[in-house]
Amino acid sequence: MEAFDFVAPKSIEAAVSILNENGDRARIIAGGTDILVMMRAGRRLADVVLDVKGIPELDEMSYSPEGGLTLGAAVPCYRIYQDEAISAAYPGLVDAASLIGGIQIQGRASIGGNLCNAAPSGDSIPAVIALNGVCNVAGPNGTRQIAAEDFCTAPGQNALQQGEMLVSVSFPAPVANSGANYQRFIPRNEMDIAVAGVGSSVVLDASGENFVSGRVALASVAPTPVFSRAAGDSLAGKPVSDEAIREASELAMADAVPINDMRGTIRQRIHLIGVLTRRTLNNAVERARGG
Amino acid sequence: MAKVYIPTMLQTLTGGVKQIECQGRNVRQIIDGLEAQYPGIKARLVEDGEIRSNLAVAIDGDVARMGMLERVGETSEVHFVPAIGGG
Amino acid sequence: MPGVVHVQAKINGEDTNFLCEPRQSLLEVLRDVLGMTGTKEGCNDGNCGACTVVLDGRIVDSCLVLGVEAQGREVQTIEGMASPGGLHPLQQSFLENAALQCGICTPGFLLASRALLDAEPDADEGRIRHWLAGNLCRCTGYDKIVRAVIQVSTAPEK
Amino acid sequence: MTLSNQVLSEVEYNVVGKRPVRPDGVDKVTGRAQYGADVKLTGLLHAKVLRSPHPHARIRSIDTGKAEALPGVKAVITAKDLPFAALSREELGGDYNRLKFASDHMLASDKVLYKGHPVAAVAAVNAHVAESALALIEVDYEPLEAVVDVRAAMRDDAPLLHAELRTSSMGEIGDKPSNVAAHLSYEKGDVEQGFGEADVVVERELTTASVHQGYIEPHNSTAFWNTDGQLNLWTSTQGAFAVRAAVADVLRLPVSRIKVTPMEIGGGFGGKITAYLDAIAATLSQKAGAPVKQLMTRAEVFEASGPAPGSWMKVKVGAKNDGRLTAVQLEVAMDAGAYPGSPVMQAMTCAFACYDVENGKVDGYDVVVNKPKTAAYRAPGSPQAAFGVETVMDELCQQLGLDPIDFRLLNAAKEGTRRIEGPVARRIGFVECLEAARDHDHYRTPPEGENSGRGVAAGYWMNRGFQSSCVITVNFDGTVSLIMGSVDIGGTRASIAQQAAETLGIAYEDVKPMVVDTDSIGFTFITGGSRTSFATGLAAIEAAESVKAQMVSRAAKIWDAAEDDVEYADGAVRHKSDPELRLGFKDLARQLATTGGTVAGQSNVDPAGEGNSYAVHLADVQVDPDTGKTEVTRYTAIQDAGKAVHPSYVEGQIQGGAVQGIGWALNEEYYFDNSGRMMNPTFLDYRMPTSLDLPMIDTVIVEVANSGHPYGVRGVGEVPIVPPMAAIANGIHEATGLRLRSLPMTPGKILEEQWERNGG
Repeated sequence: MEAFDFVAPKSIEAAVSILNENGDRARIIAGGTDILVMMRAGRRLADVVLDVKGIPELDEMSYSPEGGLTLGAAVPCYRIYQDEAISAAYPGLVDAASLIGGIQIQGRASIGGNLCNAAPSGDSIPAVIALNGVCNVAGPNGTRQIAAEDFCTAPGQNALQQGEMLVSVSFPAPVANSGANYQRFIPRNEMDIAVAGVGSSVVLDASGENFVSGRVALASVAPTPVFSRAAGDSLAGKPVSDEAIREASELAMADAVPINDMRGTIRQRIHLIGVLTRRTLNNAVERARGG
Repeated sequence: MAKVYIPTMLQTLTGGVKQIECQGRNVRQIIDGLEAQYPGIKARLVEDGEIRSNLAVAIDGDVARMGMLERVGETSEVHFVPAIGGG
Repeated sequence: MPGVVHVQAKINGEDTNFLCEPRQSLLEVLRDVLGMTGTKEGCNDGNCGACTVVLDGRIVDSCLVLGVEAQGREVQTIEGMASPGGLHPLQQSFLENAALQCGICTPGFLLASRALLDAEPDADEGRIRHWLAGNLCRCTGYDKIVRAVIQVSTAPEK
Repeated sequence: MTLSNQVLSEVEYNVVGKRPVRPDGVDKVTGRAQYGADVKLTGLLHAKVLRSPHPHARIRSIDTGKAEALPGVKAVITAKDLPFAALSREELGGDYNRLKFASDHMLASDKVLYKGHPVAAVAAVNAHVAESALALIEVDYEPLEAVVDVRAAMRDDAPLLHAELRTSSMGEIGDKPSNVAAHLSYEKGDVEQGFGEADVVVERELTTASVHQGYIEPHNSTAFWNTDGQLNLWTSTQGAFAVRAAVADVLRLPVSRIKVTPMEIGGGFGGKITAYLDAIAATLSQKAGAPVKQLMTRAEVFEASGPAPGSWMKVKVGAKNDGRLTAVQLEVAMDAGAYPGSPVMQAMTCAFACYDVENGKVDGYDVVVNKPKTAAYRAPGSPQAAFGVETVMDELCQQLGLDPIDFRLLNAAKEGTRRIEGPVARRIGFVECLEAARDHDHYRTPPEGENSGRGVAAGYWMNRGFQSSCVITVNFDGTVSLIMGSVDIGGTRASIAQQAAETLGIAYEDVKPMVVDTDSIGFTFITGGSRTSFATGLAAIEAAESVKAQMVSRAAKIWDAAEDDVEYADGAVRHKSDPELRLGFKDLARQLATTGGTVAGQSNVDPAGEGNSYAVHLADVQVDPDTGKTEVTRYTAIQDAGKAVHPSYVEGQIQGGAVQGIGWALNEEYYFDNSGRMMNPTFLDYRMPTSLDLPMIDTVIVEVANSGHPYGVRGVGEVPIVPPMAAIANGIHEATGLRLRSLPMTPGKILEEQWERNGG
């Protein structure tokens, strides 16, 4: 790895100023589980590395049943699933947080880092999209919000502009009769990259028998994680049924535009999107019903 | 006399004979005996004075430790087998 | 050219000062700067767990931590696992259960196992297998490692 | 001991067969054991290797000027710095090809033959500077078409790796250059006639992918030249003497000028026999005048150390309706990687060694391709062959409606069975293994769950002897030092110390085993081939016998008795006729100082009489029909160990080998892009099993004593990797009805097979 300077700014302003000065020669380290691997392989270069874990807003996790969840961009995965209230409110997020890497990786890796890294296979991103996550961004011109589904723009690229950084991700408070689930397919049972992944969330009516709305997002089947709006929208107003879920899964499959590579083929991946959409929707429905 | 098994690939040199009795107290003498009966066979088994690197000689099932110098008993079976290493 | 940084950290309970380049990983610092070679490198990209250490109470892959990130923090390594009075029960159990062959993954497994049992003393086989999935072992097939951890766990099934 | 690990013992000993704590254990659980990467020397430089990005290319030129000028760089070398470059073709004569291959394997001279092939190396003040220097080396390549598939490489129009390589057919050399380095053939009986007599014949083609041994410790080497011209190497190897020989060969040095110290080794499985780094580190050290340490990265381990070969096979078996085999045939081609030397001959020898069949024929081809040169991997060659043979046998059983264990019992190799390549089996334990499998609770309980199935497969490894040396010295406190040259990978310090203790009749704890460097012990072959507990064990036994004889002599001196009147029994020396005269080992040891000094026993062995290993594995699998993913839900491995010296470590060998086989079966493979570049050189994408992918691996150790060893020891380390792939394939068939004929049996492949069966 080439030499670089290390700074640990204590405020967003300080961090933004360093980022603005150095452009893409400044790199942020939160959990480090992706950036250090990429820098070692020469796929990212940096003159200066910023450790943002000391910035209070990035290290903070706050939740209230009314206001929802704000997750600092550098909060490591384990803190999410160790928090009982958050685990109970966002099991769909916990699904993703508890399967990224192994326990060691979860001790460092963050949802914010996963988003910024913008890998097509990023496990937490479909979960965040399905949960209506919003990215809170700070930059030289102040702050702005970006919907999670708009955050990743290409493999390894995100919507952040020069000098901008991801501060946190906000999730609306879970509404009544809602549920979410993330599942991925990997050949092993752990420590693997998704061949395909699906995050789904649903809102049911009070009877638990009808869909009010749904959101479906996909991993590893396009240059970025995909928000399959059609799949989620197709559920609205329909009774909960295998038929409705099958139709949604077909729409999700239609939104998948994968490639053949060492991790899977086009046909396999589209097929798996169908399987996983069905499985995650069924699981989300079960959770929405309090199961 | 030792009983020598001719490898399939060398049976063209022996006119299809698969087994012969051969006199010799060690592998070298056995191979010389073979060569006397079937000229050309020695060159196929031996390189630079030793058994070819991908071959071994088995005497009664044991791979010869001493190569050309390995003792051959009066009634031994002699095979030319693949040389094997392990992992 | 960027220079070296002075870092203060607590390592195995001892206040420790060291100098390192920002690009040096915690793994490099432990092994090359501090001479603590009990922490092993297997892949240098967070996929084998051989370099597992405990950072502020959490197990991490030290190859994916910068040495400078240890500033003001607490690091525990295999060198601190046994006490002057003797081996940790997990170390003893690994020995008695033949849970190591080549031994290169052993420090990582021991630290990960201790972290698990510290947090969940009654972890069962399923939990142990899940927790240790970030540590690769190629010699044992995990059977004896999992058994060694079960033996120290207070889980009812043994 | 739980029932999940059974030992079916025939003979009990005092120390052999017990489960003591290993001597090196405390160092390994406390992090104090010194592995190769842990070596520290004053003024140590760090080396990095520049490797080819191309799978096949001609090197037009290499310019190292800028790298040499980088501050902190102390030496840069290319193939021109190796002695081969200075030797003329005439000087080398018939040795030309062999030495060119050996030298070019270390550092490529005119061509690179695989992605990762070393082309230059740098020593610098630290690894980061060395790495920066690599980027400054300018290599002008002329890329050439590459071939990585073994069958494609055999075609007449395939790109040729070596202009001078011709096929050797048992000494007959082909008339034109070829990627086929060798063709071998063995035959027994008359296969045409045998197939003619068969009621059922099954013939199938199968393939397997390249896989890696996957040891967790990357290769490493540290070199230092003393000013007197003595080269010191500290390295991670399965054989210090093998490293010494390889370095002497490439650097044209007498072996006496090289001392190799084998450090603790973090796994090998056959992959740490080849010396990849030592000659480079030595050459850099010589040029820089300072010690040089070199460590491989994980990617380098995958791309530039030896995987096990990919293979293609055609298997044909015929049987009568009653299940009796009439003929068997195998054609197998294995990729050797960039230079000749695949284990295809082992594959040929092992393929049908489980079966007693009158008519058989095996043909094998050793083929070079643009991959790293293959290295040994646990029972090299046998697992691929077993995948082919044991799945086809399963299909035969299915067609005949026979139970797979009954079928194998009917046809089992046993004492007196003549193998296809000729030799006759001595006392072997295959039938006993089959019977233990048949009677096991696992086999008598149906597999659990939906979409599940059970597979059975058998395996064979011949085991090996080869040379070993041991020295036992008696300390005055009655302990003994056991000095050996066999590197300890999986607990052999313990198993050899147990044999010494058993022979001397003393406590295991009183034996202090140590592994030493090449200057401190006689030649000892590698730790590999399942030979160490057998052959080095024999050396320890012989050294112990020598100690016993000397102890008898000392006691005779003390008692002023004739040596013939004194005997050694149960760890003591006693007078045969005077019961008053008895000295325990420790008591006598205390008197050695005053009776002529210490006693030492030394022995060198090169034993025959290795006992062959057989194994039978039972695998229960569950296949998710939606995703094609296979879970192994229950697994039992049954194996004849002859005598399990340390049953825990025998179980460990069995479990570890079985799990490597499970990885090979389901997910592990070298994945190449269209141009022949490996795409997955990380533990993330080269998917070895994790703890979460496996059940407990139950074992049954069968003990059918090997007559070639005093305690009946056979080797145990290799054969456990042989049956798993076929056992799992057969289980997948029972679960899904699909016959997978290509390894690995990934979820994607299972889905494809399902789609094909269901009409696309």
